[in-house]
Parts: sequence; C-alpha cells; structure tokens
Amino acid sequence: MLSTAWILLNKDLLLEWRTRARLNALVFFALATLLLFSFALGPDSTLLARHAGGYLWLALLFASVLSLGESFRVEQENQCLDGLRLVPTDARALFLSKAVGNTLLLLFLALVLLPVMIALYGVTLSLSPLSLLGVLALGCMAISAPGTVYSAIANHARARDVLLPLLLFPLIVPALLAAVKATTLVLQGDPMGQLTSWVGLLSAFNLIYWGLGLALFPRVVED
Amino acid sequence: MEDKRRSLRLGLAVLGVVTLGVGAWMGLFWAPPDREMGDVYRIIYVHVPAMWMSLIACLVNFIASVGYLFKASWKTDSLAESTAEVGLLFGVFGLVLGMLWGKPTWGVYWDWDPRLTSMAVMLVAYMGYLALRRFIEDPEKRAVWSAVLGIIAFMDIPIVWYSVRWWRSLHQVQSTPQTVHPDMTLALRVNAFAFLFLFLAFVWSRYRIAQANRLEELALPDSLPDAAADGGLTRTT
Amino acid sequence: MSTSDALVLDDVSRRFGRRWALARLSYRLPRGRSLLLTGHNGSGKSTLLRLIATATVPTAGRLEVLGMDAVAEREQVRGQVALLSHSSFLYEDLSAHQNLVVLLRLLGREDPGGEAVALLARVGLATRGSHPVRHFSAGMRKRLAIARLLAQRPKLALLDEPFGELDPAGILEMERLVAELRESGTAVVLATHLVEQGLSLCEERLHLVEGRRVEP
Amino acid sequence: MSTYLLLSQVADAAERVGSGRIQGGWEFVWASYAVAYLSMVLYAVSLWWRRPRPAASRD
Repeated sequence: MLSTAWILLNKDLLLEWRTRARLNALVFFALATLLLFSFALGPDSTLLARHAGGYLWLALLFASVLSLGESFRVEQENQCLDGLRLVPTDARALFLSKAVGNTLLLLFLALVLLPVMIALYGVTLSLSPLSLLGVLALGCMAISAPGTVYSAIANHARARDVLLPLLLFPLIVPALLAAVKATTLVLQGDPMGQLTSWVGLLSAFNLIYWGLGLALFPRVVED
Repeated sequence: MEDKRRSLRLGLAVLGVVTLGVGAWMGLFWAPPDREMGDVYRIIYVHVPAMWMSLIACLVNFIASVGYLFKASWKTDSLAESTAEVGLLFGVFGLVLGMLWGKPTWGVYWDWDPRLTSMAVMLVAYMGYLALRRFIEDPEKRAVWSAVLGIIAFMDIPIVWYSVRWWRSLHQVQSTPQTVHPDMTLALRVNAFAFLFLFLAFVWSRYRIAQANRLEELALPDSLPDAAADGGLTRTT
Repeated sequence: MSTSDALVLDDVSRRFGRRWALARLSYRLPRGRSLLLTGHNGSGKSTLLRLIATATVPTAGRLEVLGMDAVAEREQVRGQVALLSHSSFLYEDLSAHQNLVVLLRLLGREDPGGEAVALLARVGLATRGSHPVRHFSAGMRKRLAIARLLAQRPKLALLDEPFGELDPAGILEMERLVAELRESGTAVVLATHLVEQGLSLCEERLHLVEGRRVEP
Repeated sequence: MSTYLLLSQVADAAERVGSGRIQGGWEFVWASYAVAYLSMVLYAVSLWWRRPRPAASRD
C-alpha cells in the first residue's frame, strides 16, 4: 500500500509541476488574501501583529479549498479515478497519496506566506522556528485529511464549489482554533505553557481523521 | 397494518402535544422562579429539551450511517435523512432560544458560550449534510456518501466541544443552577418527554416521506416485470 | 461448473435512477471465445462492459468473470481484465510516456520506462511520447488508451467502441491490434457499431435492445 | 476579528449584571416559547405538505 501511495504521490507532484501556472495562481491568491486582511483592519501594526496567526491560517484555509477541489478535478477529467481503481489500486493508497500531497502543497504555501507575513505584519518569533514548522505541518495535515475525503465526495455533486467549503469549514473549526492558538503562542511566547495542550488537540484531530479517512475512503470511491 | 401505524403515529403526536401543554403550564406558571435568574430561567424548559433532541438526532444519524455502511438498506438511509432534518429543526430553534436567554442573562445575544458555539458549528455541518443529499441525484451514491459524511460529522462533536471550551477558558463558563428545586427537575422532565414524543412523531413522519421518495426515485414503471415486485427497495449489493 | 466459462451472467440487472440500463440478462461465454456486443446507443453495451470490468456493480443478479465473482473478488478480477472505455483514463497534463510509466509502475513492472517506449512504438506513437496528452487528437488518444490496455496484459480485454474516432488507416491498425491480442490468447469482448469488423474478430454475438438480450 | 470585539463587550456586560437576581425578562420567556412552538407547528405543516400521496394520485 505504501509503495502504491508513493507512486501516486510522485504522479501528483509531477502533475503539479507540469501545471505550475496553476500553482503560481494559488500562491498569489493566498498572498492577496493576506494583504487584504491588513487593508480590512487598517494600518494598526500592533493589532495586525497580535492576530497574525489567525490571518495566516485563514489565508491558508481559503487557498486549501481551491487546492483540494483541484486535486480530484484532475482525476475526473478523463475519469482517471476509474482508471486507477481498475488497475487495481488500493483505495487507501489513493487516500494517503492525495492527503499527503495536499498537506505538502499547503505546507509549501505556508512557508511562502510566512516571510511575507513577518514583513507585512511586523511579527517576531518567540519560540524556535522548528516548533513553528511543527505547528504548521500539523495544521496542514488537519485540513488535508478530511479535506481529501470531502473533496472526493463533493467533486461528484452539483454545485461542488460551494459544497466543499460548506462541508469542510464547520468540520475543521477545532483544528483551525488549535492551529491559530498554537501559532500565536509560538509567535508571541508561551508563558502559561498552553502550547502542549493545543498541539495535543491538533494531533488528536489528525489521528482521528487520518484514521477515519483510511477506513472510509474505499467506500467513497467504490460503488 | 398501515392503518395501525397511522393511528400509532397520530397517537404519538397527540400525546406529545398534550404533554407539551402540561409542560408549558408547569414551566411558565407552576415551577418557582430561580434564585438568581428570576423568571428568565423558564426558557430552560424549552431550550434544553430542544438541544437534547438535537443531540439524540445526531446520535441516531450516526448509528444509521454506520449501519448503512455495514449493510446497505434504504431503511437506514431514510432514517439518517430524517434524523438529520429533524435534528436540524430542534437545533436551530434551540439555538435561537439560547440567544434569547443570553440577552437578559449576559446582556448580549451571543456570548460564545461553549455549548451554543459548538451547537452552531455542528448545525452548519449538518446543513452541509442535507445540502449534499440534495445535490446528488444517484440514490445509491447519495446514501453511501452521506453515510460517510454522517460518521465524520458526528466524530467532530466532542472535538468541537473541547476545542471551544479551551478556547473560551479565559471566560467563566456558565454553570447549571446549583440549587435546583425538585419542582424544576420535574417540569424539565415533563417538557423533555413532550419533546421526545414530538421528536419521534416527526422522525417517523419524515421517515415515511423519505421512503416514499426513494420508492419514487427507484420506481420501475414499465421494466423488470418479475424482479420489480419488491419495488426495488431491497439492495442485493 | 462455471470455471469453464469466461463470463457467466446470471439474471444481471443494473439500474441508474429510474432507468434499467440492463434488465435480467443471462448469458454464458465459453473460455477462449470472443464476444461481439451490438446494439444502439443506450442499449446497455457500455454498462455491461463496465460491469464486467468491475467499474460498477450489478443492482441485482450474479456476475462471474473468469470464474471469479465480480463483486466479492473484484480485486482479482481487476488484475486480469482491462477496459478500453469511452473515457481515456489519461492525465491530460502528463506526456504519453509518463502516463504509461505511471500505470506500469503501479502494475509493478521491472522496467517501466523501456516498456512504455515499446508500447508507444506498438501503437504508432513512438515520436509523440514526450508530448502532453492535452495536445493529442481524438485518434491519438484512442491509440494511447489501447496502449494502456495492452500494458495491463489482460486475460480478458473489454473494448468499448475501439474503432470510434479513428481514420480508415487507424481502423485497420486497431483491427490488427485486436487480432494480435486474440492470437496471444486474450479473449475479447468488443462493443461496436461496425458489425462487419466485429464479426470478423469474434465468434459469439450478443445483441442488446434497451438492456435486454434479443436475437439479432 | 469581530469575535474579539464581541468578547470585550461580553466581559463588560458580565460586570454590569453582577450577582443580583435578574428582574423581569418575561418578554424573552414569551418569545422563546413562541419561537419553540411555532417552529414545531411549521415543521409539522411542512411534513403534512410533503406527505406521501397514495399511488393513484401520482402520474
């Protein structure tokens, strides 16, 4: 299963590279969102710095809806998903490859946004950059696992562009809360030692939804 | 058979309405006012049962969803559909009652109280569930996918609850009245049973509608002369 | 009992919403024989092929492919059956070569790159291997799709309108490829409008009208 | 954003209310019971509206 997932992940990354114009558009979309937040809140730099973590995750969340939707649109174009199923390919490997691929894409996006955010909002980093990377990775994973399942479902429905955020946003509220809190703590320091409990919540969310995704995804793609 | 069920359903509804009448009288006039909250607390008799019914609906929806994935049957699919809709009804007006309660107690309609906030988040999730059902035409696919959705959404309830509570921990969480008069408990119980009867009557009626819709979607007017005897309501896969 | 048959359809039906695409179809195809499926558009040919390929499941009835149950043992069936469908199963933004390499790697082949080159040569796309599929014509896609099918080395090949969208030369070539498949011991189920071409390639014939079997 | 704004308001309100018994507020109680019962009645009506018709009236 893992080797199949690896092949599929390579295929998705190759596809992403061949269509990098789309990837660029996604990056600029996320950057524009980040910029718009600062316009919406006025040039109050202390306020911006205080809520920088929240804006970063909102920008990522909006971008993720686009990238998640795209990840299964590619498979639907010539019914490639059917083609993969009939090879045969393990559906769980398919889930793993898509979820990991989406995580990597979001993480890449986060790393592009990070320096921009630091410059734009005047943020300083209190804890180690490594812990920030860890929080970002956990948060991206938390969006991707349920996002992959929902994207596969929404892709076959009418009005899929509305449906995916409608399904996904309420579901990942806890992950978003935890990610924002943890990011803010990493940026501004953690005198009360709250970071571990938020990271714990984020990890539990990941554990549950990666597990559920693996268990349920075969039913989603098979009849 | 059908007549018997019909009268049973009607009886359930009548029982619910009568109990609700008694409950309303108890809640509004019979039960004593609360020490701290005065008469405003009387909203509890409609607000709390509504929230309970909403949670029961989520639970039944989850069980029906799991059941469908283990053994495909239109019955569990219809049950899941009806509980989602009825649960959403109770949840939405329960939430409105919570806001009406919040205004005189906290001074604002919306206080980011963990329970109400979690409930609001879950209601949006179940609205998505119903929207998905509406947007997929193929009955088989709709049943499978909404079952997956029902499971995923239900697992989210405790996580949402914990995360919102931690998120709000800077603010004192409002607690249930410490000194509960026994009459209050009784009034709450009567109202809860009234809501339960109505809930069951609603779910049952909605279930019949769902089953009839399935039948219509799958009706086979002119083909399969022999195999169609069961109306296509049994699945062999 | 049924192991001597390549295909056993026992009262198979498939419903899409209110419409029965296949209605109570029973049929047996002996091993080693090839089957020609005929019928108008919407007669259920494609649905039958997708059922045999296990891309979809029967609403009612039992279907055995090469002695295996098409629902319970679908993984094993998929390993021995390949489908050339109306949809090409190709990634538009990958090159022809890359498309084949991904498939061959999934199949666990030793030398995906080399085998892909050989396959491209076999279907007459040797010079186009590095072009993205997005720039291919309909006929070229068909060729690449058949290369995809050949790569799977099926025991039973399911061909849905393989001659569609091909020019006369392409049709001849496709006939040659199907004949080659047959010679190499692969049974073929062929759905096509071109009854003459089909009859020359297949021994058995099944004519469908509105999802039912009718004597042609 | 508006979250934080609301939060500060809530904190203010909580201080104003203090620990004394809340007076009146019957209008909220009446409104609540009305909302609850009206919702259920409307839903019951909608169920009645959608009730499965006997097969004879279909088609």
